[in-house]
Amino acid sequence: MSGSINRRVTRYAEAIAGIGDGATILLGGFGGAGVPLGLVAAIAEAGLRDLTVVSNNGGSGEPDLSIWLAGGQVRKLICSYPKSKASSTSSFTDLYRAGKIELELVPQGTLVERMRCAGAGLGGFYTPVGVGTALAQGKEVRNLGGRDYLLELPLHGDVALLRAHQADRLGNLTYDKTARNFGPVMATAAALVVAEVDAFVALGTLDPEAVVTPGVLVDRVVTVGAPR
Amino acid sequence: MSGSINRRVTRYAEAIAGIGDGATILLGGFGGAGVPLGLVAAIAEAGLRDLTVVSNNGGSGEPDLSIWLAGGQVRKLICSYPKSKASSTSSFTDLYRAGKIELELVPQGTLVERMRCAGAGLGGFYTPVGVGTALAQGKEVRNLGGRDYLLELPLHGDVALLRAHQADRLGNLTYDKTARNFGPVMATAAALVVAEVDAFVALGTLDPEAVVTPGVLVDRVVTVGAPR
Amino acid sequence: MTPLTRDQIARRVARALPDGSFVNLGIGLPDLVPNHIPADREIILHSENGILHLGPRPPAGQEDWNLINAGKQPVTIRPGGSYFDSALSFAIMRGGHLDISVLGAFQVSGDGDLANWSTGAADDIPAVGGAMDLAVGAREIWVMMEHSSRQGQPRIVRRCTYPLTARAVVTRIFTNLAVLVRTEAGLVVEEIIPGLTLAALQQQTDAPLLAGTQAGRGLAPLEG
Amino acid sequence: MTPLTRDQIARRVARALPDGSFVNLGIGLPDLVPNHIPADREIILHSENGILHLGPRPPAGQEDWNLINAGKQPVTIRPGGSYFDSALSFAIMRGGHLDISVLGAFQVSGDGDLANWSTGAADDIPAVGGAMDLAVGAREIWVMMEHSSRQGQPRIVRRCTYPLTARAVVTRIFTNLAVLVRTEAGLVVEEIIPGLTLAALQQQTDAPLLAGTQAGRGLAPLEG
Repeated sequence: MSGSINRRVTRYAEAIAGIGDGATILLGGFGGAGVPLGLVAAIAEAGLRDLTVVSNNGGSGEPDLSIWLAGGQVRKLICSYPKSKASSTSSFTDLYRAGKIELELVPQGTLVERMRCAGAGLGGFYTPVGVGTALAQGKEVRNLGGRDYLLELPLHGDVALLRAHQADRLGNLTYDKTARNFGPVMATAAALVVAEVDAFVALGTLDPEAVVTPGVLVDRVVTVGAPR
Repeated sequence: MSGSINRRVTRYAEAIAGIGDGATILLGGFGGAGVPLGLVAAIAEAGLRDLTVVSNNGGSGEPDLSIWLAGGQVRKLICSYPKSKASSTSSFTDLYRAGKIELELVPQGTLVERMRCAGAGLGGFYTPVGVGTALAQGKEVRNLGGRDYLLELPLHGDVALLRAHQADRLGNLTYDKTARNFGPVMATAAALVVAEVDAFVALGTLDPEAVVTPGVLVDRVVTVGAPR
Repeated sequence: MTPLTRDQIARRVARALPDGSFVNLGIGLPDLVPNHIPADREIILHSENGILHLGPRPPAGQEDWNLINAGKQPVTIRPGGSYFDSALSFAIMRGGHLDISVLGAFQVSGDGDLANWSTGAADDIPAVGGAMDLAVGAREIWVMMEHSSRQGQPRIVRRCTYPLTARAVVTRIFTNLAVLVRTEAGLVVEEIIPGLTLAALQQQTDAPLLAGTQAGRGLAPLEG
Repeated sequence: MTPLTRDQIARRVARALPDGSFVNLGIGLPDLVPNHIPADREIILHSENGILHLGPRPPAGQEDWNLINAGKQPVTIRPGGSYFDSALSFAIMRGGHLDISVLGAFQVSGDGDLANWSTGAADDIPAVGGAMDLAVGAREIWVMMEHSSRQGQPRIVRRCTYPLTARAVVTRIFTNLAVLVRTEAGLVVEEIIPGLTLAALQQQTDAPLLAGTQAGRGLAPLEG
């Protein structure tokens, strides 16, 4: 073995290289846990525009998705919970009320399952969630086995930006506590998968039983605090 | 905390109590890895009849599913690979050629995904696997996003019988290497989930990051070598 | 005749949780339940963001912001807890693996319809989070809420006027005035605060009520 | 004019695997590939039963029967390997996350249809395993097989007569006589064993062949 595979990049600029205007970005995290803040900052600095962002939350006023919103970088948000306690003053609220951003509101479990569907090479699935509600509008309702379900379609990203705990050069990832959340599924659902990690470790350090995201799903790894 | 929850049972008879004739049993394992041989023996000894068994393999001549087949306990097998090297002499082959057993042949990835679908409370999913083949017969074909898919429906069990590595009294499970295979998904897809484990450990021993099957999914745990 | 306080409602709910049950507590009023779980009962709490067996908030200064609950507040994990990703977390919720989901609500109908995610106001920022997932799948869906709105409008209604979260899901309602169970026959009042008559309760309730006694069940005093 | 041996076909396939690629090897002929991977190349092998970065069979007596491959044979795991459940394993296969899936076959059509799971014989025990999943999803589907059947029948055909595994999936075929690539225009012969003419190869092939030279590619000698 030559050890020719190396997912590690040393600068944030390298980590986001090739991501263009108009990209669909799957952004990891639930609340403040699992958001790759360094990658978020790099995308803000790169000034990318016209982004479609898939994120469970809509930004909290911290230097998270909020800075893309404030910078006018986001055309459309696909999200389960765009509100935050800072809502009344948040960029999302302003943009939304001004009709300057498109919102696709998706129940959280449907959001993650649509990404899993994409990552698993499936064409769609039927869920009971949302039947008979305003979020069923425009969706196929189908009775299967005596129960009504909505047809939901896969949600692919051009890029996934994730926060993980440890990584090795093959791209294997572990996560830290509830910062795991959307990471493992988003890693399956995007053409380019970039993880920001606490620590880069030597090959063989990670227990094969405890690897959560196998390296086959990961393209680039950057360590928190790497230079721009 | 009183410590009132205890998934552990001390005898195999207790582990399979309440499983009746005609049950649909999800049986873990791929080849010889992950098959709960003690539970298999207990079901054989109990003489249950008319079983529908969901298993990736059809028995190898070892004291696995083969003994249920030989005992005439199985009415129907839902399976991806019923053949084995011992096929020419296996119980399944004899029963199948004699028309004494029903076979539902399912591609392996569809088999596991149908159980996941059941366990996740979904109503069905579209897969590209099997389109245009003999295994698509009788299935709905649907074009979604320019590609053809088959509609596949959830596969529930009355019981799942699994082999795991370690367990605690809440029913949390870890697995050993490739013996993991179908276990984590089968644990989501049955009304009663029973795991046979190498070791029962004190609460707090298992790393919360490394638990593969959370205890909420597990009803009973029996240790390998427990008395009948 | 004293309506229960919010903490007393939480105490009543906590007493109703069976020993050994796996429970998801929604945000809002259900947040108060953990403080009241009897010491001799083992209840395993689940949170949608991927954790089982949550413990209480850690002491100030010991918060770990990678260890939070669905309300984004720091929590702890108890021995025997586990972490998992959002896909498995929602499979646990939607797949019927939790015993009980306890939710706050704006309105509940006599048919068990639930409205708890949107006021429907024009300037409301729509946000559903896991509300619709939580309302579908657990073996029992319990609601805890004030019996009437701040404006004095009944919250237990014939038909929800707020946007629905899910249809025909709620099995039990705990308010500051009563405990109600949904049955085939309709909403049955099982407990009522001492001094309040069923007739007076009905006046504050839009959906028709049956007394526990009518349904062959007792009508017990509600105690917090 | 000497057809390649089975090991030589495996060696040709192994040389074609790009450095750093993630590959699933089917059972049968593809089993031989790992023995021939050049030492300076890092190829990560996946097996459907839930493992990445398989290593070789352990020495006799050191087998761990919980550490097996899709062929149910004992293997080892290399540093940087991982275990996962069948759901994720098949998501990796079906979701397009593997670079290459290398499969044995009974027949391949000029349109890339694959038949490799059943002879269709009446007394055959039907068994599909992961064959249909493996044939769908990887970025490239390669087939390695003898050019003709033991009975001398062409295996590269206009239309498969054996039951199909998947339609229009095969991108490259390695046989004991040639290497073929499926293009928009048809099957292009890229390499042929020295001494065999394209005309002679066509005689042993039911599907029409194009020379690499016709398609603007070179027609190179096939070396094992």
